[in-house]
Amino acid sequence: MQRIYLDYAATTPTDPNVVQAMLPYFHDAFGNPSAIYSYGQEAKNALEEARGKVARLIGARDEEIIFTSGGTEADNFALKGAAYANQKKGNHIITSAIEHHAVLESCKFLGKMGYKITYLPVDKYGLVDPDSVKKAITDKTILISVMHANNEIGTIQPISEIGKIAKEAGILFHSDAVQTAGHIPVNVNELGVDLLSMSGHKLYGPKGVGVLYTRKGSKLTPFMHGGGQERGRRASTENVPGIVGLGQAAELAGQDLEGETQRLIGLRDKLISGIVQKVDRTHLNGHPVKRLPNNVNISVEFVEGESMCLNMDIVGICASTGSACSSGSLEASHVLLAIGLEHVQAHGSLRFTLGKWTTEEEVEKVLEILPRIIGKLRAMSPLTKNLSPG
Amino acid sequence: MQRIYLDYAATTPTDPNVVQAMLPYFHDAFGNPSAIYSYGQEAKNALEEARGKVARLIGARDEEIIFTSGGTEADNFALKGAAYANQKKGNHIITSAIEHHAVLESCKFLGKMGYKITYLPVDKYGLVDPDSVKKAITDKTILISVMHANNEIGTIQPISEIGKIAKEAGILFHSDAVQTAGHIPVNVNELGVDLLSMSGHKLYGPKGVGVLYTRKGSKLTPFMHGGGQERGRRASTENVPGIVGLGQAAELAGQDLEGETQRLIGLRDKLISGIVQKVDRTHLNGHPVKRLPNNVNISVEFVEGESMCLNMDIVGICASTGSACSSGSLEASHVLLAIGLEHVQAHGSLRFTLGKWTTEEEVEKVLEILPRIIGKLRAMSPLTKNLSPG
Amino acid sequence: MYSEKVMDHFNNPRNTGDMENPDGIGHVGNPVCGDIMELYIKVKDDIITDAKFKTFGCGAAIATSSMVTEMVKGKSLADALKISNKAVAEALGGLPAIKMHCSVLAEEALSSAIDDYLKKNPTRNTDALRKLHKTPHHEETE
Amino acid sequence: MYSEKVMDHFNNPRNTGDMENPDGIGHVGNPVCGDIMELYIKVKDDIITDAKFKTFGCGAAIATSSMVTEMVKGKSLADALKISNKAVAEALGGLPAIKMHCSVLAEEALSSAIDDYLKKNPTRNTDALRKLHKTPHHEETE
Ligand SMILES: Cc1ncc(COP(=O)(O)O)c(C=O)c1O
Ligand SMILES: Cc1ncc(COP(=O)(O)O)c(C=O)c1O
Repeated sequence: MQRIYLDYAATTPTDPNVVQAMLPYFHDAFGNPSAIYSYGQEAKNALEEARGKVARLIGARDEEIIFTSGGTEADNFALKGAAYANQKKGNHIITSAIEHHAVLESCKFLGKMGYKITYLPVDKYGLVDPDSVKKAITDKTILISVMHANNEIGTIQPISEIGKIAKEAGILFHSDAVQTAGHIPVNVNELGVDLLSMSGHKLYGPKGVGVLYTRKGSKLTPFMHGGGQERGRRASTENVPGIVGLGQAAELAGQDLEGETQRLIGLRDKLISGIVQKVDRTHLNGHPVKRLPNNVNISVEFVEGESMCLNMDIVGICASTGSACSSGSLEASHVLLAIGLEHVQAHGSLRFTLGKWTTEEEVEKVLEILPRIIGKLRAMSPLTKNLSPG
Repeated sequence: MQRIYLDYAATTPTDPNVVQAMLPYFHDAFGNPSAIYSYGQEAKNALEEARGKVARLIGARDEEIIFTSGGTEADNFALKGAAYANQKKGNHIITSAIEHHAVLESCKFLGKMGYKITYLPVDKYGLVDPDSVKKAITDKTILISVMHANNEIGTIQPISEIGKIAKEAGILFHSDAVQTAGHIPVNVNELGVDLLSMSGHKLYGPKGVGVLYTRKGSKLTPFMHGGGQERGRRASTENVPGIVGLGQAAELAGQDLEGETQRLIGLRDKLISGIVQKVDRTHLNGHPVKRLPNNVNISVEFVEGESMCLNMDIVGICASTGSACSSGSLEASHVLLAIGLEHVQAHGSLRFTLGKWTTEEEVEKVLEILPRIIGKLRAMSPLTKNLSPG
Repeated sequence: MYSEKVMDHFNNPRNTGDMENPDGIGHVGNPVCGDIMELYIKVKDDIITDAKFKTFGCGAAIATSSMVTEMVKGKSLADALKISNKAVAEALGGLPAIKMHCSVLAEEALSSAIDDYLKKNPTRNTDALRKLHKTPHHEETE
Repeated sequence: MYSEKVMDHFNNPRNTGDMENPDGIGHVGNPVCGDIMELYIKVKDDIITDAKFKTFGCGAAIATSSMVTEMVKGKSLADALKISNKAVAEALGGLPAIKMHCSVLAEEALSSAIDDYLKKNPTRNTDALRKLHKTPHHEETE
């Protein structure tokens, strides 16, 4: 069975070019970059080359790039690192209600440690209002953290506007760019961020490696304590193959950003309008235009998300849902609830995220199969009482 | 030039078998293990298989294995996780003066957060006295952390004895086994540990992946906050290829532990006695018998370590030193100072650590070359005034 | 994630759809959790002669609904009330720990349908059966 | 890590070893930091005619010692005292940031040797030169 993968926001296959670039660093140029002998220096050079490639992708200086073990660590590092380092200045953090769990759970933890957290609401499209950020600032505010684009509904936030507000107020500004770096233009200076999170496996790099961009001069307490790696900012023997892979992925991502964006938007809009036209009582979640080029998030009334995903999996289509059942918790997606969906609608959401190997045929296949699946499930739904299925 | 790598304690080449095992999980079975569709479940199965392999190596249950990004994260997680989770019980932590920086720096951080840390001294061989652990315990003690074997001088600690003391007192016991797991027998029940750290790249697995063993029932606050991975104990998309590699490495390591140990002890002792006999004013650091099979640590009087390492590197021999100069700090190794060496001796230390590709010829080559290097450096040392060089 | 049996009942659910004039209707679950089940039964002489369901929910919710309607057909009300969530899960070759609540829901849907029947037909055996019904016997083991 | 020039001076250090009857000896560094340098000079008519060194220290320490002895030969005392650590580092094609302190040490070893000479030969020019010596001019840039 030819499988159709449409969950690129969950993880991407590592690009074969990236794997190729990584391979020499496992067994041959395997040295510890801290070592002074040849093997160590070879690894160190590879590390620094990768750092340069990542820096170039986001318009940063090399020394502002700190490699981490992924997006989650970058978020934890940003939140906790800023909180601890600025303890004397204040204890108030502003974030949004629709951040990734890596940010939200870090905030919850900091909340228990005595920090005060403001979770800004979003509008029905998932947008944070920059004015609400401004109003939330107090003289105790030490950090603002608003994600660049949301991983579930794809809404792109007005980061530069928030960046200006943060800068004026002299407050550190962090943005989780895990879903945008390598996908849409990300420039740390244009965005006006001090801290920015990236993750390798979301841009065709390997899993288990990420980046926290740290603007020169930002006060940050280390998260990972130990040896002096990453100029004393992040301990642990560097994951050289992973970092080389991330560097290679960053370079590749920068090469045809604009062309790929246009291609994906075409496929995305075809999928959105196809579903909404073919299946009644379906609704697009997120912003129609301020939206990731690869994100389709649809609520299908009367049907639960996991059951749709499972049915799609049976015929080889891989997609995800914001329904509770798939995540082990009983709560529906906090993002879908935050944009005002009822629980039952949130449980009935489907997310398709497209990527560099997505073809028009795949989109057409989904448009052919999905209505049938929905029809079948609606026929056995207790919620369709007054609706003719399909 | 054929290089001779004798710094296996810094990092090991990834075994080609391990790389082979990892490869399918980059581009083909690349799924996110949290996903319910086929790609996700394939990755999930690989993850759980690797978990089983690691568990078997150390006599643990599968669900007690938490994958991390390395030894440093495992140490941070153990120390901070235990400290936060047991805040109500107390605020006192006992550790030793010769722990890895990942433990010591975590302790220093916790010290700033209000915890009290006792750093136990060691004897001239680097041994912690179990009685000193017992004496240090107060009714506020919530964690004891003593490493299984030291990464610099190779001394193996009396962990089971300390484990018994911890158990009697009802105190969580952590051991950093980064240098022992896969190298000498490690059984969490025989050692009596509740928490144990491992790192992939020290046992022919990949860099950027490690393990915190967590005995069932141990109270631990997560270190990496975010999604529900690792049963809610460690967030972030799992590094599937890395974890598969670590699993494979653990399985390989278990296969010929005894035979390899004997072989390495033979080479180790040949190297030690060779140096000490050929070059006067050289001394073995660490315990002569309670010692890692692959560790040789020698102090060479009148000569600084980095200059010896650099000279060796010129002829292709890779070794390390406890001298400050190589690490960017100005301090000599805290371990060598803790066993009572003068600064100048500590700066004159050399560490050779052997591994599975080390041959007798390599050892002989070192024994041939090293005395010449020492002779050359001693001839230009201001400390050799009254000593005939060589 | 799911056993073959679960996937079979999920992919080809038995006894789905409406029932004309059911003797008892069970309605359980709530939108917050994302599982809503309706279970319909026909009863004759204290024997369940037919059962159908409609379910909004995940794979496990659909499979357990399907399985419980299969298990219940031909059983006496008393025996039907003894069907535990664990028995449903076992009949499906097991469920992931995080999905055990779905089997609880199936058990509850069944007993709620029987309860509904008993309310409407209060003549025979009612008290004993309702007592049986009230005894909780499901287990949410991990 | 090190430039080729550094490695050359490290591997083939110039002017190592003892000097018979040196006119000035500089002794700097300490065991705690792991760098100890001794620098010997011969002086004739305010000109440094020869220089030698002995160093216990890392690659950079040895290379900077070697380089500074090279640079100093044939220079007047006044010019020698103007040699900054930065000049030494530059002559070596640069040093890693964490090794800049070694070049400082080399500069200090030199001026300490000159100081020693001046103490023993207090007749000529001493005050002006000692003043030059006292002016700190090294930079520990990152
Ligand atoms: C927006 C966002 N932030 C953070 C993360 C966490 O990244 P990682 O899985 O690399 O830890 C993800 C993906 O899981 C994400 O989508
Ligand atoms: C004893 C010990 N603990 C912890 C670590 C840290 O492990 P990692 O480099 O995987 O973070 C090391 C090695 O660097 C070590 O030798």
